[in-house]
This record gives sequence, C-alpha cells and structure tokens, in this order.
Amino acid sequence: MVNWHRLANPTSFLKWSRRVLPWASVTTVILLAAGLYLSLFVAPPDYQQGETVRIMFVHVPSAWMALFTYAVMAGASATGLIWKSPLSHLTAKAAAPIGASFTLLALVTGALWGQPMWGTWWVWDARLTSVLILFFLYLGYIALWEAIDDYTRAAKSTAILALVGVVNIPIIKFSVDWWNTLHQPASVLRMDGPSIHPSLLVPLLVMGGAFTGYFIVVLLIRLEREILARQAQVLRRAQLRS
Amino acid sequence: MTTFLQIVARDVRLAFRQGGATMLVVVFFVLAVALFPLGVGPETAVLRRIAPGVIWVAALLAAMLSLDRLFQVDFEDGSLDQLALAPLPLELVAAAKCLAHWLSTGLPLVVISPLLGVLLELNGEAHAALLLAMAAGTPALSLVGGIGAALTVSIRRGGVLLSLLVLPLYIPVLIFGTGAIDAAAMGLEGGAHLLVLAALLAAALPLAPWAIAGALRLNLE
Amino acid sequence: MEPVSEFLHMGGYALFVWPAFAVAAVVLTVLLVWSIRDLRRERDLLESLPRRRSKAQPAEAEDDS
Amino acid sequence: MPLTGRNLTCTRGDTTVFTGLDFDIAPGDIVVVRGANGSGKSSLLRLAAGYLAPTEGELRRDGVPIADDPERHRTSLHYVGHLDALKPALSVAENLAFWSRVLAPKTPASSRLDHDRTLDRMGLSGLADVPTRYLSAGQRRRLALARLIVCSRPLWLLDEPTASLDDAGTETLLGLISDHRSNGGMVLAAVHGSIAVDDAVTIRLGECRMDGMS
Repeated sequence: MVNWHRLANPTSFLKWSRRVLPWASVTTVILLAAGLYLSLFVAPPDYQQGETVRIMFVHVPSAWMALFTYAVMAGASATGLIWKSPLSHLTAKAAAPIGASFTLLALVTGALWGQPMWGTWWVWDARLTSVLILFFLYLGYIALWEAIDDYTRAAKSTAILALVGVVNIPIIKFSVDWWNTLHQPASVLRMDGPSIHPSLLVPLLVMGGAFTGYFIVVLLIRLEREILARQAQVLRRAQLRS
Repeated sequence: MTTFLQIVARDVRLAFRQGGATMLVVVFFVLAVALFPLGVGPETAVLRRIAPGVIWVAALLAAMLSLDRLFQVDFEDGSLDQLALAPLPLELVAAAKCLAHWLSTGLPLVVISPLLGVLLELNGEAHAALLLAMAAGTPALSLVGGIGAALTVSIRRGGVLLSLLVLPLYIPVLIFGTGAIDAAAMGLEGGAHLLVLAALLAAALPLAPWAIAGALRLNLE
Repeated sequence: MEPVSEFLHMGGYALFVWPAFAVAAVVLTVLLVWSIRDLRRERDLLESLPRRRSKAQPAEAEDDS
Repeated sequence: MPLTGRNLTCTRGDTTVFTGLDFDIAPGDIVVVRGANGSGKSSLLRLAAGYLAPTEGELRRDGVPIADDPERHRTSLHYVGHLDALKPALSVAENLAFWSRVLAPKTPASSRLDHDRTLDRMGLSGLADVPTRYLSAGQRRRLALARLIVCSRPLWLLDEPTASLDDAGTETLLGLISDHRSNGGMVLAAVHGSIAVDDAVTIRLGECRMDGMS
C-alpha cells in the first residue's frame, strides 16, 4: 500500500508523516498512561528490592530504545549509502539525539535503581558500562555531523561511522561483560532477568510500547525539521550563487 | 606489490626522517607512564597492580597522537589524489598507510614497553606477556584508528573529534591487552587473551581498510 | 499512614523511585519540546526565504533526490 | 583509448556546476576548457579523472562506461591539479622515484640516470638531492609535471598547468604536450588566458544553472 520509492522523495514523505503523526501521538499517550498506571499502582513490589523495582519500568525500556535507535541509525545509514537516498541519511541524523537521550536516561535511572542495592551512585556493572560506552558512540556520531559542513560528505561519513559503530557494539558488549565477570562477582541485581514474573512483564512491555511510540513521534518531528533545514540550505546556496 | 611496499617505505622514512613523529610518540609514551608513580605514589604493590592498565592506556593515547596526520598530510598536499590513481586499490593503499603508522608508532611502543614494565615494577613473568600483548594489540590500534583519521581528514583540528570517535572502539583491545598481562602476572596462562587480541586484529584487517577507503573516496570528490 | 502518603513513601525508597520517573519525564519532555520548537523555527525560516521558484511554479518544492 | 562524455551533469554539494555537457577526445587531440572562476573547470577535470561521479550522463573510455571498469580508466590517466603532491622532507629525486615506482610499478625500474635526464628536461638539473622544501613554487610545479614523463599514460588531465610556471617552464610544458600528442596521447586542460596551441578544441563552461536538492 505504501510505495516505498515514492516515500524516498522527501516532499511526499512529509505529506505522509503529517498524516501519521497525530495517530502516533495519540497511541503513545494512551500507552504511556496505561504503562504508568500499571507500573506505579498495579505491579507488586519485588520481594527483594521492594518498591525500587518500579524504576525498572523506565530503565529497561530506555536501554532497549538506546540500542534500538542505534540499530535504526545503522540501518538508515546502510540504505542511504546503498540506494543513495538522502532521506535515509536525514533519518539517521534525526534519530541520533533521541538515541542519546534514551542512553542518558538509561544511565541515570540505572544509577538510581542500583543505589539502594550497592550504596553508591555509579557501579561498573557490565550493563551500565556498556550503556555508557554507547553514549560516547552517540556523542561521536552527532559531533561528526556538526564537524563536517558539506552536507553530502557529512551524510556519507557519518553513515560509515554508524556502520563501524554497529559492528563494534557487540564486540564491546562481549569484552565489557567478560571484563566484568573477571573483576566483580556476578552482580546480585537482576537488571532484567529473562524469567520476569508476568505481573512485572506486562507493565514493562506496555512501557516499552509507549517509549517506541514516543521514538516514532519525535523521529517524525525531527526528520521533518532536518528536511526543511536541508531545503532552506539549498535555497540559501542557490540565492548566493545567482 | 611494489606499490604497496613503496607507500609503506615512504611513510616510514618520512616518520623517522622528520625526526618528529616517532620520537615524540615514544617520549610521550614513557613520560605518560612515568607520571603515574608521581600521582599514585611509589608503593610497589600499587604500581604492580595498575601497571598493565597504565601502560595500555598510555599506548592508546600515544597511538592516537600521530593518527590525525595519517591521511590529512596527503590530503592537503595532493598525494591522496595521486595515490588514488595508482594501480593499487584504495583499500590496499589504506592498509599500507596503517601498516606504516604501526611501524613508525606501534612498533616503537612495543620495543620500549619492557622499560615501562620495569618502571612500574611489573614482576618478571609478566614482561613476556606485556611484549606479546603489545605486539598483538597495537596493529589493531593503527587499523581502527585509521578509520577515525579517514573520517576526519577534511576537518580542521579534527584531532579531538578523532579521539572521541576512536577511543570507544579501542576498549576491547584495552580490556584484553590488560587481561593478558594480568593473567601472566598472576602466573596464569595468558594465551586466551592473546588469541582474542589476534581475533580482533583479524577482524580489523579486512573491515578497517574497507571503511577507510570509503571515507577517503568521499573526500576525493 | 493514609494510602496516599503510604503510596508516596514507596516503601522507604521514595528518594529513588520518584526521581527516576521525574528524570524520565524531564528528559523526554525537553527533547520533545526542543524538537517541536526546532521544527517551528525551520518552518518560519523556510517561509521567510523568498521562494524564487514558487513564483514560477506552484509552491511544490522541486526534488530530484 | 578515446574519452567521450554524453549529457554530463555535475553537482558539487548543493549546486549544479554544469549540465548537459558533451565532449569527445580522440587520440592526438587536445581539448581546452575555459570559463570564469567557479564555472566548473576543475569539477569537469575531477569528473573526467573519476574522482567525482556525474549525477547525470555518462563518461565512456573506448566506448566502455567508466563505472563498469573504474580501475582501467584511473590507471591510464594523469591528473595534475593545483596541488603538487610532493613531500618537503624528501629530496627531488626521492619524490620523483616514489611516484614513478608507485604509478608505474610494472615498467622496469628507471635508473637514477633516467630520472636525471627527466629533471634536465624539466629544467631541474642538478637539484636531484635537494630537499623539495627548498624549491620555489615554479620548480615544485615543474617537478609535479615531471610525473607526466616518468610514467607514460595516454590521458592527461591538467588543471591550469601553467600556474606559477615562468616562460621557460611554459615552453617546456608545451613541448611535453606536443610530444605526448604525437605519440597518440590525449590532453584535457583547464586554462586561464591564452595557451599557444592552435588546433585545440574549446569547451566553454558558462554560468552554472541552479537546481533542486541534490
């Protein structure tokens, strides 16, 4: 039903995104309300961590979204390079700040969640350390966009960086996990153990859905901004030369 | 093949001839490591414990120092345009430049690292592991660092940005490089870590030149 | 303890649970508002630029990406 | 080894530098590109060298599109731009030897004697062991042009080759060009002002046309 080639053309994409935006916003708000209600009122406190387990409902979705956004950036960069569509590069550029915000959120909520257990604000736990490194990868990506003034060169250079980054993330994750087991007994805190009790899993998934909805809404807004900024740049250049 | 060796030979000659690049990097490496006892205190037990990490972090930073000029000099004086016309694919030109960078920066660090082991009172058995780990890890630094250098080749004073892009990618080499020395220091067998370092290098060998060539082509436009 | 204050008390962990949600709210709202403000600014900027082409043809921005 | 361009459009960054450009260069020909600053002379040369892909149109070498076999095209051309690609720390002979071995590895290693003869021809005799940093701009330009002789390639792309050359230097260059053409070589040169070549075909790059988002 959606002719993807037509969507690759920025103008028709804008018409499509302006139709989708209201629906995405409404769904996000509903999911967020449901998620908050479930997380704060319905989910039982954990027998071991008590009420602090509720922080998981913010921390875990943020960590998921941090990784998911980088995957979106890498995918958009790959399509941008292969099919030379500027819209993909702009999507990656629009997604980066969102990913960085989710990563920052994951770090802060991780520290808040760990504090009662470990007694300190920051613990070199494998997961938190990997998220911290991911944060640097985001900052590097955004900094490279700002550093190169020529748009086409910036788009392709950042695309290569995103692909190099996405190849390195599992390697970094593997080495940090190994490093963590070497220096510290397995951390007692189950950050997001697979065998979560359904009463905790449901709010988690709903919050995850809300965060994903939020990601789509902000991405569409930022993407439209990038497209307009790009068009303004082209127009300004054109006036300059005529 | 001669083209490949010609490029490596020229770059190494330039690094040693100008008397700059190589000596500066080695001196920085020794100086950076020598600062730690002054900061942390001369107790042997402490120094011995942090020696592998300190040496490796200093090695990363030393390699980083000479990276931003790896492609930028050739980009600015037009050599990159000519190298792109050589009968050697750009990927191999990139590999040659990284090899030259390792020979003029990484290798001197490997050669001097036992001296630093002594400086930080690393115990006997760990010296062999230190040499092996440095030898296995530093080439990957040049390859991965080359990607950052190629991405920032057209950016004025891109050195700081280069560090931000590349240091996170150095973390696996840092972890397993240090791990190899720690294992040997504790009398364990550090072989596994060296294997992982070799694996990282094996992965970087095809990937890095491909990414570097892609980044350089952008800047040739 | 009435249910409301007991709820706010969060089993003694109020100092951690509420800031976590607060930080989430702040970060996500700031990003949203900043993005919307950015978009509005770009729209106004684009409108202000004399659209030479729009005089010759309808305001459809010509794209050949 | 003729080079043909059909309906070439070149976009740098956001602006279209030129569009709808056709040209043909057959062996023995010289084509001169003229135009005001910023009219795309250098872009045309970099496009012909394969550094830059045309956004529209096609460039063919011996009838084969360059995109199909970029290696064959780029290893059979010389590009002399505004930059001389010389290392100040290396001596004149070292720079020349480096480029001759890198660009033409298969030809028998030309001896030091050949290089001295090349330097004599370029008016740089006796400077073989002088570090390049001590050369004047004109001398460095002559050394850069010496690359054209040490490694013989059919297509020469010259971007304002006479820049910073004195009269003697220009004379030498014209001599190189005529020898090259008589051997069936091709030359595409961007020039300012006059260049004493009577039978040159001229491409005039006019005002560049604005276009949408690239």
